[in-house]
Amino acid sequence: MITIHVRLFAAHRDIVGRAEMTVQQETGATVGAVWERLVAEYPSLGRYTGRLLYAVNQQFAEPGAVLQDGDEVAIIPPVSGGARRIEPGQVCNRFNPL
Amino acid sequence: MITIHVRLFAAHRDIVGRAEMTVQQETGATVGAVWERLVAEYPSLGRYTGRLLYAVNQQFAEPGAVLQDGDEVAIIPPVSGGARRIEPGQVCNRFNPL
Amino acid sequence: MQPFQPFVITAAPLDPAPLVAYAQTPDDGAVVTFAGVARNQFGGRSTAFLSYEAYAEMAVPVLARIAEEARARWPIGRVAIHHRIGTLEIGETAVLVVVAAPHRQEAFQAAAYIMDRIKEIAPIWKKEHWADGEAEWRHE
Amino acid sequence: MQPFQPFVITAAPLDPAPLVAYAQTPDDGAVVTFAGVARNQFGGRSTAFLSYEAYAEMAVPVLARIAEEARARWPIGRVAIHHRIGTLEIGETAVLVVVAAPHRQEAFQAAAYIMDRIKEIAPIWKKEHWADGEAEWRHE
Repeated sequence: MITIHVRLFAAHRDIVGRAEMTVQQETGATVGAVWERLVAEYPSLGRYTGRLLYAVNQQFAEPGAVLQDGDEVAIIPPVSGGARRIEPGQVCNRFNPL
Repeated sequence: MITIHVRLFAAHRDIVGRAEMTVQQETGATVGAVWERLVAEYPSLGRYTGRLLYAVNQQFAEPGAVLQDGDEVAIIPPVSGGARRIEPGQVCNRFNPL
Repeated sequence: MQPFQPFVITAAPLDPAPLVAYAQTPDDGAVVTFAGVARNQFGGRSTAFLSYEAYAEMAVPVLARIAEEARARWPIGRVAIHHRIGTLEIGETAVLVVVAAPHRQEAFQAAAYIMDRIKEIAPIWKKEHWADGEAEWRHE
Repeated sequence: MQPFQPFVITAAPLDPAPLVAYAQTPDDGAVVTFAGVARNQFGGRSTAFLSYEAYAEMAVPVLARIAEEARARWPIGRVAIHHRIGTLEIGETAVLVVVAAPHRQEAFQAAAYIMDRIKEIAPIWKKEHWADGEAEWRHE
């Protein structure tokens, strides 16, 4: 088992009632598994599935990223928004390489 | 005959050596005729032909505009420039109607 | 005195002057300053005030990364981005983006791009507190 | 005190703060400020300083007209444009354009458009004084 520190923000924190929590996961657990566990416990988080970004130790991470003992996982709900207009030909992938 | 007040700016003023002048023109003379007369007198103005804007009494005017006695004609050399990029589909007519 | 920090998350009111002073160098012919401010309504519904929250340990490096993305795309100079958190009254500035560049087209494009990217990936959230007393996170 | 003038040709140094204070209203979520500044070189040739001259009686109404063109094209709020004339040292601001709008995309587009139009039709001319002692009007 590994110990994972979870950070929650904005509406997620309101739903869960906590900004931080520590969870035990199976060795080899992924970021996505942490999210699934949260949704199982707090079903009203479910509507955010597919609209999230994740970070491990303050770096963006894919849901399939494998966690290490002691990692900090941040669940990043859709950010503050504002009408965004996608221009023709505009690059709109979320993770542009530098 | 009509009396026209001519205003000159920037390089034109340097060429002519004066910022203002008063000229007599035939009744019915156009803005373009004032310019042609200036070029005849100061041939080094000629390279600006076709790259100018004109104003009569502080309003933009076409070269064919007919002058009235006492009008102020301003010869407006190409303005201060800076690299301009025309985007596809961009409106770039110089006299946009409001 | 602490040196100027180009990428900041702060609860203090924002002032563009030090960002412009930092960003502009003698090579620059253009400085674009974008201020995102708390407005009085959204979608016709009146807003009383806004509050912003950030994952600050991550948001600061994300702002720096977004500036680097812009610098990799356009020939621009220095960039500064300050984002406020906490409670904002109507008219107060939530975010300042300053881009200096030799030429204006690139400064405009980079500033607009940086704002788009902040809205996409910076871990900063806005809560709208409506005039009728309700409140909601704007990612709802 | 004289009321704030949104469209000005002046020999005095420019400060963006009063333009922003004028332009921003509670309806606005975005304020874009463009500063065109004297840079140290053009095309690789060193610049010592710049001088600007205007046909001021006409330039002020032309700036107002350009702002109206932008307001006819995009849903924006107030616009202020101040242009300096006379001698400018490197780093000094030649022109300030401030556009406030409910949303940022329109504020950026309108500010860029206004600068393009100023360069096209505003009767204001720039003379480059090169470091080698020569000088030339930039429309040469």
